Amino acid sequence: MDVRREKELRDAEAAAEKNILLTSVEKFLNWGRVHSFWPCSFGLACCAIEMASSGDPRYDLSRFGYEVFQASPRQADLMIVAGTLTRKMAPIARRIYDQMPEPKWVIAMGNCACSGGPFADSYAVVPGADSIVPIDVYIPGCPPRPESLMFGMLHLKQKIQNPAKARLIKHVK
Amino acid sequence: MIIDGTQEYSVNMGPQHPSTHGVFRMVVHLDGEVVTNVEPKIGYLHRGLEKMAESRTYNQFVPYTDRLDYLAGPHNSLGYVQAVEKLMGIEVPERAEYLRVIFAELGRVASHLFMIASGSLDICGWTPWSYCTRDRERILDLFEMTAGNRMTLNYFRIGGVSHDVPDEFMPALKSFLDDMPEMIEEYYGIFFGNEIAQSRMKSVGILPKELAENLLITGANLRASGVQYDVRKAEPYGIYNRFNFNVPVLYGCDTYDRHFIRLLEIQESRKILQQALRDIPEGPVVAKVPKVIKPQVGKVYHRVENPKGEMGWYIVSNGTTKPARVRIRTGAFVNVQMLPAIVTGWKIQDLVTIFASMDLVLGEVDK
Amino acid sequence: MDALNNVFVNIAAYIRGLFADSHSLSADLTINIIVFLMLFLIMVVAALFLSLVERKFAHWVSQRSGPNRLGPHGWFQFIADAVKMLGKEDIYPANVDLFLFKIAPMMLVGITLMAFGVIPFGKGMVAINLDLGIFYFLAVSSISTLALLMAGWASNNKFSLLGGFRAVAQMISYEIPLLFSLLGVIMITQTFNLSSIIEAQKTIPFIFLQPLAFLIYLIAGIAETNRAPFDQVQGEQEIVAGPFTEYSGLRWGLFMLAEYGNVVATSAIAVSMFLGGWYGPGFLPGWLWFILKIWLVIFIMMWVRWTFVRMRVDHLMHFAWKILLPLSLANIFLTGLGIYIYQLFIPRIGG
Amino acid sequence: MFGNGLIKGLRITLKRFYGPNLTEYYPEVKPNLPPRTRSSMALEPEKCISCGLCVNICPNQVINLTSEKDGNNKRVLKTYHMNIGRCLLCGLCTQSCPTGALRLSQEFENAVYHREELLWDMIARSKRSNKPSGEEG
Repeated sequence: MDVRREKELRDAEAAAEKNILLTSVEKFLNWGRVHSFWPCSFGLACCAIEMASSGDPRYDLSRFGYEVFQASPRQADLMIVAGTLTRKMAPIARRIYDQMPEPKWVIAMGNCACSGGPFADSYAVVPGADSIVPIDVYIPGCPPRPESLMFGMLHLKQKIQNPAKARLIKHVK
Repeated sequence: MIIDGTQEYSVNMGPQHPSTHGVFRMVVHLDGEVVTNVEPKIGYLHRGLEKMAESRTYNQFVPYTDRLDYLAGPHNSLGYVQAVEKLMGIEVPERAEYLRVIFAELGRVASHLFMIASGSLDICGWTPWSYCTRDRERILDLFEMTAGNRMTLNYFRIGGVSHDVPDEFMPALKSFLDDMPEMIEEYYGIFFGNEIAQSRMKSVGILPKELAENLLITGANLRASGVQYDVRKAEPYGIYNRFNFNVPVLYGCDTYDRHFIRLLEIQESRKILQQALRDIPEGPVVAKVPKVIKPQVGKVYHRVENPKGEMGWYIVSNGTTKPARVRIRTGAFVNVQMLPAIVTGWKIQDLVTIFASMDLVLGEVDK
Repeated sequence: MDALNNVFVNIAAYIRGLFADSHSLSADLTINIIVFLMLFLIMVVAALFLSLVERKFAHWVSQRSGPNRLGPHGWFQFIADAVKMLGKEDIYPANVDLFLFKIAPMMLVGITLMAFGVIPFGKGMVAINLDLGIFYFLAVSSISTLALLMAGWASNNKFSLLGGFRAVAQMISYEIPLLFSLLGVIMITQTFNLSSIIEAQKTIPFIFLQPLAFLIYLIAGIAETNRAPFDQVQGEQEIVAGPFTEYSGLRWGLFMLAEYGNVVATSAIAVSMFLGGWYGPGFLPGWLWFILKIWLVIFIMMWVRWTFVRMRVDHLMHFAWKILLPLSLANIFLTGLGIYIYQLFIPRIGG
Repeated sequence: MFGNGLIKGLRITLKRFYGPNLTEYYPEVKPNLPPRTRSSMALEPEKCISCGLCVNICPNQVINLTSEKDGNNKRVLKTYHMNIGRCLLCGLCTQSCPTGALRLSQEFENAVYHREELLWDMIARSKRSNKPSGEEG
């Protein structure tokens, strides 16, 4: 399936759940989800080092409960595409995404993952991970600071708690 | 294949695996827990950097060099800008030379700290990892206050450096150097001196001297195998011949020594940094260079001692503003080939420590 | 203080009193169901809480603050984790052995819960007062090896299978020094009943009589619960997550639950065998002393966990068979000698 | 003696256990970034003379500007777009800027929900901000 279409469908699905009877159950589950994103330890390049730095004593991602990096994608909720996604790596990234259980989210960390970044015109690099996996939050930067990553994760938290908001921003623009 | 009634099987480790430090892939052939063979597969981070250099001017390529070995950005740029300066015959001001040495050595310390950190993490030492990254942050602070970024500095320019350091840099560096012995004591206490860690690493993954020389291993991995070879001493570049420092050598050839020599090198870097701090003169930080860098037709090879090994820059100029060909000889890429040579017969757990001790950065391996 | 001390015992007696015949089948059944639910609750809450304590401890050791968003100082973080896990998709990969794959986590939790049955949390506060209590505990907890092997085999993943094999090798090896280290205490008290063993420690906890045995028990116990430096089974850096690699969502949560439940059970046994169970200075009720002592043992376990690095598989085996086993045998011999000398002298002094 | 190292390690961790924690509480306490930090870009359109030096020096074709000539035959900036998703944040453009119109800023909270938002209209961004420096937010 086309990844853009996939992302739109996922966003619409998240927004539509507001109308259903189970809304308060969903809200409760979402409360749990937004307070414990467990990222898949999936680092590609420079940004992976900043991702690791965000767990160190100074920045301490764990204050939000987001620090439990899981080695197996089966136990992860969040994939942080941190670094340059090359053409050789792209199928593997997609497979890791497929292996993760629903509900799952993707953050593109760094310009390489957002849209190719410095290597956008290289023959070997996928210009933007959103042609491989549907991305929820883009964090520009080269590499983004650990605080930027935290801001991105808090941004994702807002999106999950209020899925309509993310769509709204797009339509207003 | 049947060996003594047991069957070999192969396991795929990577590209997404917690201990491959990025996107390295190994096809591991196992007999029970014992590794019989390893096939390294690289190229998952191949970004075509050498080709990209051909479509960028000499100045524009400088920021890209930081992304090669992203743990020690400054030293890559140092090799590149010195190669271009060699090609054009540019003299760099004194102060800029000292600043280059300071940043290159800080980058080396940061890289080695991260190597020790990830090496301990690979045998489940979370706490040493935290302590090493905690101290690495102080170096990144120094980088950020001067160059403006934590890892990808883009600080060196052809003919000097981009800015002079801010006023608070020198005191901060000095206090960092003063705290360093205490830090090293702590790493030793929690990681290197720990008997369990020693039993994990000592006499594991022996890389004999002859093999290391034959495989063209460079950098700290070679020095841990008993060869006293360092480009900073063998063919001093920049102003490295002015500093008084030793090249640490260990003769154990094992994983422990490959980790431990990094700790010794941090101490040597401290010596260099102290001398640089003492001797640094005032003055301009960038030489008069033409606005458009346009070297004459020719080629140049320049090598530097990157934290990961010997890094060589081969630049061919055809007289235009863009290089005709750039070839990068990276230490990590050559060091990959020692993995299958030394891992046979060890357990899958040792494979992880041996891999960590090689200190690969995939940005440098795949370019 | 007595009322506080016996509050749970009195509640049980009161419930029994509601029935016409306080020892009828229906009364026993009701009590048993309540006790089962209580134990289950204790295990779930303790395990969930422990998972957070583990994280907090890791952060304090590495000079961080740890989770601090939910509740006071982040102490409600584990609720969010549990809620999240409830809402996760449950994946069965293709080609798994579905029956074993599904049953393995439940089996592990069940076993852990069974082990909780004989732990005396206070005077008279034991679910099943077995005469062979400690024997039962060891027998039951050794079945967990099977559950891990089942999970490893059923996942149809090479990393899982390796983890399962490691589990078998490690847990069976460490079972033996674990068992032998407890024998010294049993020789002194001449009973397998955990409550009687605690009663015997009224004057002096056995840690002072059997320091070596306590050390061996602690080491073997850490190994039995698969914690660092003996966490070969799910050595994250080598074999991804060991037998749990393919599990997702709640099933994986059950594994974690059982793991932490096992930690609590192992430390509870350490407390009852060596640290004097519910005995302590009188200003706190006995069951609180018991819980505090459990936390003390858990603290030691975590301290070790976050300081040391993982041992190698073969060193682990050497350590069990060549060091711990001879030491525990020597301990048994010394205990026997001590008892013999004591019995030689006691009639003359006391008589 | 065997075990010395183990005990020393335990001592270090216990010391750190009771030691202070070093965490910077980010969302509550904003980090104090040095003025040279390169986290995003800011433009002051009034200062820009549309010389195009930044466009030329950029290694990765991030900047796209158009200008038109006004009555005095002076070039006036019309649009200024930065494809921040391609940016290296190397700072070469700001160094080349003769008037200091383009600046690096310390604004690091740049995460967005849609890729289209990574194409920054620098003039609109500078208008939206009420700070004189042109930083957003």
